[in-house]
Amino acid sequence: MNQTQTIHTTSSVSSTKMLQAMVGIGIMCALMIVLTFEGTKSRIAHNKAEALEKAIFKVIPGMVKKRTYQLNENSSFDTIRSEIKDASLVYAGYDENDQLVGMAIEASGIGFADIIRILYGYNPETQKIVGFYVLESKETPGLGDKIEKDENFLSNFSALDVTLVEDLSAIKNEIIPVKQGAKENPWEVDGITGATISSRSIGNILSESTSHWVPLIYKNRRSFDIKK
Amino acid sequence: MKEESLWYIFINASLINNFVLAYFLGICPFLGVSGKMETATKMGGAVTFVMIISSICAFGIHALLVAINAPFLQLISYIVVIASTVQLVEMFIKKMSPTLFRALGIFLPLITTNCAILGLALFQTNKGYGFIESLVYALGAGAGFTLALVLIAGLREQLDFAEVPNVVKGTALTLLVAGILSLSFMGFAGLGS
Amino acid sequence: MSNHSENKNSTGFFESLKEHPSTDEFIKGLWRDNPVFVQVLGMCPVLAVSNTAENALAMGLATAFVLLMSNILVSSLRNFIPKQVRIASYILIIATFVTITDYVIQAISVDLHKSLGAFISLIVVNCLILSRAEAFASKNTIGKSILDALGMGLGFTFALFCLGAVRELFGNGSLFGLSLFSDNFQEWIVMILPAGGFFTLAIWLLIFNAAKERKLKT
Amino acid sequence: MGLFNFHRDTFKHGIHPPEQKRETNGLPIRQFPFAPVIVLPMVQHIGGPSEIVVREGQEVNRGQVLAKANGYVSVPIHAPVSGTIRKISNVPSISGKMVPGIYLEAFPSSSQEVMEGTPIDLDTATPDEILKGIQDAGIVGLGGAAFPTHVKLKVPEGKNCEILIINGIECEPYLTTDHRVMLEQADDILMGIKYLAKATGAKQTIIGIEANKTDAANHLKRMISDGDPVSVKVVPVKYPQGSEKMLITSILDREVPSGGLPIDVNIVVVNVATTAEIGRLLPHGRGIQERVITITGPGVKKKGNYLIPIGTPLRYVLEQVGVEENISEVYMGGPMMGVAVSNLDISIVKGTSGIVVFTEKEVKKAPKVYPCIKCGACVDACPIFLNPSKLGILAKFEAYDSMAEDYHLMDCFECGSCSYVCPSNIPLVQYFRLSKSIVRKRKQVTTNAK
Amino acid sequence: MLNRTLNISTSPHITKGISTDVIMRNVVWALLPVAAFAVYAFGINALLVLITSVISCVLTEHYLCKFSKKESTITDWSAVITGLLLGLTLPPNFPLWMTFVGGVISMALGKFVFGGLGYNVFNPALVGRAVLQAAFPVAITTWSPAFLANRFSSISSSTLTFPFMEPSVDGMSGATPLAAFKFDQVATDASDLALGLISGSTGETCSLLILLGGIYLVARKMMNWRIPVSVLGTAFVFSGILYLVDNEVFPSPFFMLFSGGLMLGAVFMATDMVASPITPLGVWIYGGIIGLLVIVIRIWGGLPEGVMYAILLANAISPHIDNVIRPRVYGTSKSLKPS
Ligand SMILES: Cc1cc2nc3c(=O)[nH]c(=O)nc-3n(C[C@H](O)[C@@H](O)[C@H](O)COP(=O)(O)O)c2cc1C
Ligand SMILES: Cc1cc2nc3c(=O)[nH]c(=O)nc-3n(C[C@H](O)[C@H](O)[C@H](O)COP(=O)(O)O)c2cc1C
Ligand SMILES: Cc1cc2nc3c(=O)[nH]c(=O)nc-3n(C[C@H](O)[C@H](O)[C@H](O)COP(=O)(O)O)c2cc1C
Ligand SMILES: Cc1cc2nc3c(=O)[nH]c(=O)nc-3n(C[C@H](O)[C@H](O)[C@H](O)CO)c2cc1C
Ligand code: SF4
Ligand code: SF4
Ligand code: SF4
Ligand code: SF4
Ligand code: FES
Repeated sequence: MNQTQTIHTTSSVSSTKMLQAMVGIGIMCALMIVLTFEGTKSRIAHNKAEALEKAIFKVIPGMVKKRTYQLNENSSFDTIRSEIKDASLVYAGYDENDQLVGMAIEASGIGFADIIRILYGYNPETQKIVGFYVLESKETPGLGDKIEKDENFLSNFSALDVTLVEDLSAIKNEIIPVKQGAKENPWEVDGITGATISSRSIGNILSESTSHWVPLIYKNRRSFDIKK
Repeated sequence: MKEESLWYIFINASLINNFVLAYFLGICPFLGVSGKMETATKMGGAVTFVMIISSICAFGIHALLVAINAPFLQLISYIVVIASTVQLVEMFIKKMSPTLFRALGIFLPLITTNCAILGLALFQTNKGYGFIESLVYALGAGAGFTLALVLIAGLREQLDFAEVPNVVKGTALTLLVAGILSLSFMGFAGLGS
Repeated sequence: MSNHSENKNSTGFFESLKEHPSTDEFIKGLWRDNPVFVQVLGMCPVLAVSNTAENALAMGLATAFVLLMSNILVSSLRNFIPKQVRIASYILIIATFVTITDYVIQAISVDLHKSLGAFISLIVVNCLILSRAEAFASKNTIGKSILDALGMGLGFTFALFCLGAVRELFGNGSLFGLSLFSDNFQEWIVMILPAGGFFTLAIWLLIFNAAKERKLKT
Repeated sequence: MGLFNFHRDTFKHGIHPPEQKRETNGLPIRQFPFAPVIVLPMVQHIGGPSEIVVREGQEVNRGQVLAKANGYVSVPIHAPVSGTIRKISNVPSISGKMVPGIYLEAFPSSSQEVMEGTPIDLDTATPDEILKGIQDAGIVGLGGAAFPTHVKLKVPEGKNCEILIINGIECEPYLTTDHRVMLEQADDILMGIKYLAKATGAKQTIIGIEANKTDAANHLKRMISDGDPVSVKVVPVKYPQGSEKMLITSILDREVPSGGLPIDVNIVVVNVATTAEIGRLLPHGRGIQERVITITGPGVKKKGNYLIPIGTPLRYVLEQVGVEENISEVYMGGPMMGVAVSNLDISIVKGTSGIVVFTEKEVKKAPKVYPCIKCGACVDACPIFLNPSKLGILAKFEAYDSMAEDYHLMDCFECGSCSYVCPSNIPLVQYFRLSKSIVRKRKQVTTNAK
Repeated sequence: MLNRTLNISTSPHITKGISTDVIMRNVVWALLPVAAFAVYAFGINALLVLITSVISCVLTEHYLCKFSKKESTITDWSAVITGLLLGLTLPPNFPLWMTFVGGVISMALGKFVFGGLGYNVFNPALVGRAVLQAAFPVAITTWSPAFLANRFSSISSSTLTFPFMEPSVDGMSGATPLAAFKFDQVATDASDLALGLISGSTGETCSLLILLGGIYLVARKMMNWRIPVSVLGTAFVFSGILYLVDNEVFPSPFFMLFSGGLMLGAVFMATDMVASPITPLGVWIYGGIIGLLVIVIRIWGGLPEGVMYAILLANAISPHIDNVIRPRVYGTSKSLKPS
């Protein structure tokens, strides 16, 4: 690794030759990269979209079609088409009859090993969380990663209550995590023994995210309707 | 959506997900210079320093690449820009502070294209950190790298005077110690949650 | 390289291969000069993505591919690149192939790309590739460089596989995702954790050391 | 030493080995018979060997000079008995080497009158004359080191001796020599102090005594006449209280600088027996012929404190006092710092302060040596605050340079406290002696090379 | 008599007479009451776990010595301590095969690779436990309550799990006081803790017996009293300050002191002199670091308990402590600068 010396001991003799070589190689490399990029672009975009779609399908049961919305400054939502990565996106899911069946929202928070990123589905009609999917986590395999696989844990999210209070400003009962087997109310998340920390993190992430998004979405629920 | 606090970014990069002990980045210098305390400390300083530089570079390059919509140049421009910036800074230090140069200088060429440095740049981009967050992340990663290096160096210096069985001597012993240290660092998991 | 043929009485299969200089370029990387177990190069990916056999194999092949391509290019351009800028050009060439590999893997499978993470990009700085470019390809013919790259690349892949297989076997009770034991098998989670990477590599090195010591004694 | 440190009259660290002085500290000093043949090695002190001035067959009188000082750092040797020089040849010494020496056959029934030389008059003699007198008397440190006393007393240019410390500590287990000297030769001691004070110019003298010899302390206190600048200081019982560095710290709370001497903190330390000898010999201009030695230990039948002529063969001494069936080791000196002898044909020398004989019962059969478990007992024992554990490990791995440069090896004065406490039975002092000699040799090689 | 050949040895010719194997044996005696109480509280399962771990440690040490062609070192008793302590840090119905694996790891990875007795840089028993905890996190946090009625008559099925198989959960499991506090904010009575009327690892339940063992060893000067005092003191003071700041959120310092493995760790494991600093001041710092880390991990970390990690981390720091903290050598104005 001695490029330091080599770069600085430039001898004047061959500086044009050096330039030629570098430019030549640079152009060749750029060419190869751009070719590959163009060649794989559509395939990669397709793969990614499919992955996202798959995740959204998982959290909104019964949906066949999605649309992406962005939160604007005046706390309402605009449709967008190009997929930019942004924290203010939500996805609306519709059934065959273009009826809104749920919203998919991304959220993240601190888990046992690192940040956990999740996607969850919210149905404004029933005012319930209807689905849950882990986008990214580094929790311990076989332990913390039960949050992705444990049937009992995942069943928490088929109908988790997030009903709003009368004036629609906040959730009536915020989601709280409890330890395994202690779930008594529809807004509680039943934990996983042996992965208490990870499962609690999920509860907390949901609780935090829903108190932000649910009132906003509920208030604007009409704006997601597909005008026929 | 809750932002990660700067504090958590630092703890996470230095202790919970230590670059050496949890991400396996920078293993080569780690195995190479962790035999002596003195070199370990200097190497740690040099790595932290280069990490901060590369974090700044990466932040700038990323913004630029997003602007001109050329993500495919990311890797090439990271490595080229980081390597040349470090070299410029090295020349600058050589002029400005010969003592500092003597302390860190010999390590700089070794680490400019090291995976911990590039890894930091890539991770911070993946995580979408802002400028301040990136800096804190680099600082944490550097501190964690230095901590791991210095801890191992102390242990290895002590083990120079131990009746280590022949088959274990060398890299294997360092890896075993690193493994135990990696287990010990698991105690920090979840800090800040 | 042929100085190894002085090994007279034991003319086994490998030895007979070694007699042939060009096969030696290939064989040496696999075993005698194995980049991981003997030269201890490119340790980061070895440890980081060897938690399953599949990841290990994918990473190994990706690295071998980059190694092969950059060796070919470096060796064919070796008379064109001036000494002073050779490292810079090597890095440029390697980075190009890594970017290409990165996109190709994304195009093949997003999941695989996700599980290898940033380590694909980090192939750029893999000591192994640069050191082969510098130490071998820049001085040898294309044919030899290809053999060298294949040997080293496969040796690297082999080493990664050795680690990945052991770690997956203990840590998950499976190999390439296929369960090998009964349902009740207790996974040794430590093996998939970072510490397990350190331990497994250390144990492989121990085995190599012990073998070497044994050889010295006889 | 933890958070609370109420140490006053003593140094820090050190050990408390069983004292074992009961059996002899009440026994008065008794004259030992003359051996038929006295063997006098010419190397009894640190410095140049004495130069023999007699020839074979010559008849000598008790007290006559047999060998003269060979240079400044050397002393003469006097005849301990009247007799005939039988042979001048190499004689065995405690180091195991043969050294030049004299075989002197005593006249059977001689009166053993002692020859007188030129007396040194306390009132008229100058300090240099006193020093010369001390040298002529053949006096060396009787505390064990056997360093020529006049050299030590010579205050170097630019330095100044404020305080004279008389070392009556005797912290070695078993030994009671100094104890008896203080009880029975108080006059000589006080006289010696006067000579020493004059020679060094010290304004004040302090006699340091361990708390297990309060009888001696009280006796000396009584004997000191009012107005004399002499005092007695009783310090706690602890090994190695008797080492001059420790004693200076205990009494005056000063520290002798590393690599330095007591005179660097304006102090001179002299052993009580040495002092008594000076007080007794100088007024008569005599030379030293005998010294008090404690012969004790479980292997000895007639334990006691004896006045033994220098040169008496060890075998003769042991025959006279009688030893048990199962003796195993014989030490010249105490059990902490004494040297085990392999050859009973060596003889008593000026530096011999005691003879301790152990039987098989006391000498453990090669105790098992374990690796250092870093228990820290040695660190807590070392009065110099070294890290014997680390030094021991470094010695084991032959890292001598690191021992000297990073861990102050050369400051170790081989007191043995660390070995005494080590549960792993690591021969630490032995390691350090060896390492020190290697370091010295290496240094010599490098200076020679320059 | 005087014709005997004399022995020669180097000075000093007398020694204090407490040798390393005596110290080790006494540590075993001091641990026995703790082990006995564990058996009384948890019954036959605990007994099996303890026996297995001791046998596994001793056998491993013996065979490793044999393998490396050295004289067997099991006679120094240190392997027995490691075995006992490892057993005492495991849950009472921990599968025996895992216990055995833990013992092998303790001795091989924790001790042998470093060169055996005296050279290990980490506490061997805790290395074993750390690997077990990372390998089998579920099994090692499955606790059975103390004083079950049938504890002397029935062996738990998880104890007898077939090697390499997953233990079945018997349905009876108790939360440890620390877990109960951390996740459910339920504090356990400090006197119950001190007397051991709780569930937890085999050896961590009766703090009083542990303290007694420690006092015995300190009185016999076989243990450095500064370590337990500094560990417990720091933990007490630090958690006491937090408790004063907000006694709703933070548990009482007494709860902290008597719960989990802190007592056993402070008295028997942090005190392993091999992996701790050697100077008195160094030892105070070492103990302080352990105390602080324990509280930090317990309160702000993800895990309910952190004694093991705190001790291992402090072990890793102790060469540095020894390097920096060097007593001023007699007669020098300052100690040599640490290299
Ligand atoms: C000396 C000692 C150290 C221990 N160290 C740890 C530790 O670092 N981490 C841990 O989870 N458990 C440790 N344990 C076991 C815990 O104390 C355990 O019993 C505790 O109550 C945690 O249980 P939980 O993880 O189910 O909450 C240790 C036990 C002992 C005796
Ligand atoms: C190696 C290891 C990995 C762990 N990984 C996780 C994890 O990913 N998620 C988690 O919640 N807890 C994890 N833990 C924490 C423990 O299992 C912890 O004791 C548990 O979460 C407490 O839950 P319990 O009260 O149900 O026993 C891990 C512990 C260890 C030792
Ligand atoms: C470890 C050690 C212990 C000593 N103990 C005594 C002692 O007990 N009595 C004594 O007079 N000198 C003892 N000495 C010697 C003294 O340091 C000092 O040299 C002596 O008192 C000087 O007097 P001298 O030259 O008249 O012998 C000891 C030395 C060492 C190194
Ligand atoms: C006070 C004391 C505490 C000890 N604690 C431990 C311990 O926690 N773990 C252990 O494996 N050995 C312990 N030992 C035994 C011994 O020191 C240990 O096996 C060595 O670390 C092996 O080199 C202890 C010994 C003593 C005297
Ligand atoms: S090159 Fe790094 S990423 Fe690749 S292996 Fe080596 S250090 Fe890492
Ligand atoms: S590439 Fe550089 S840092 Fe990496 S192993 Fe080779 S020489 Fe060392
Ligand atoms: S012999 Fe040396 S190291 Fe040992 S206690 Fe005495 S002075 Fe200290
Ligand atoms: S006394 Fe012995 S075992 Fe203890 S630390 Fe010192 S040398 Fe090591
Ligand atoms: S492989 Fe070389 S530093 Fe990572």
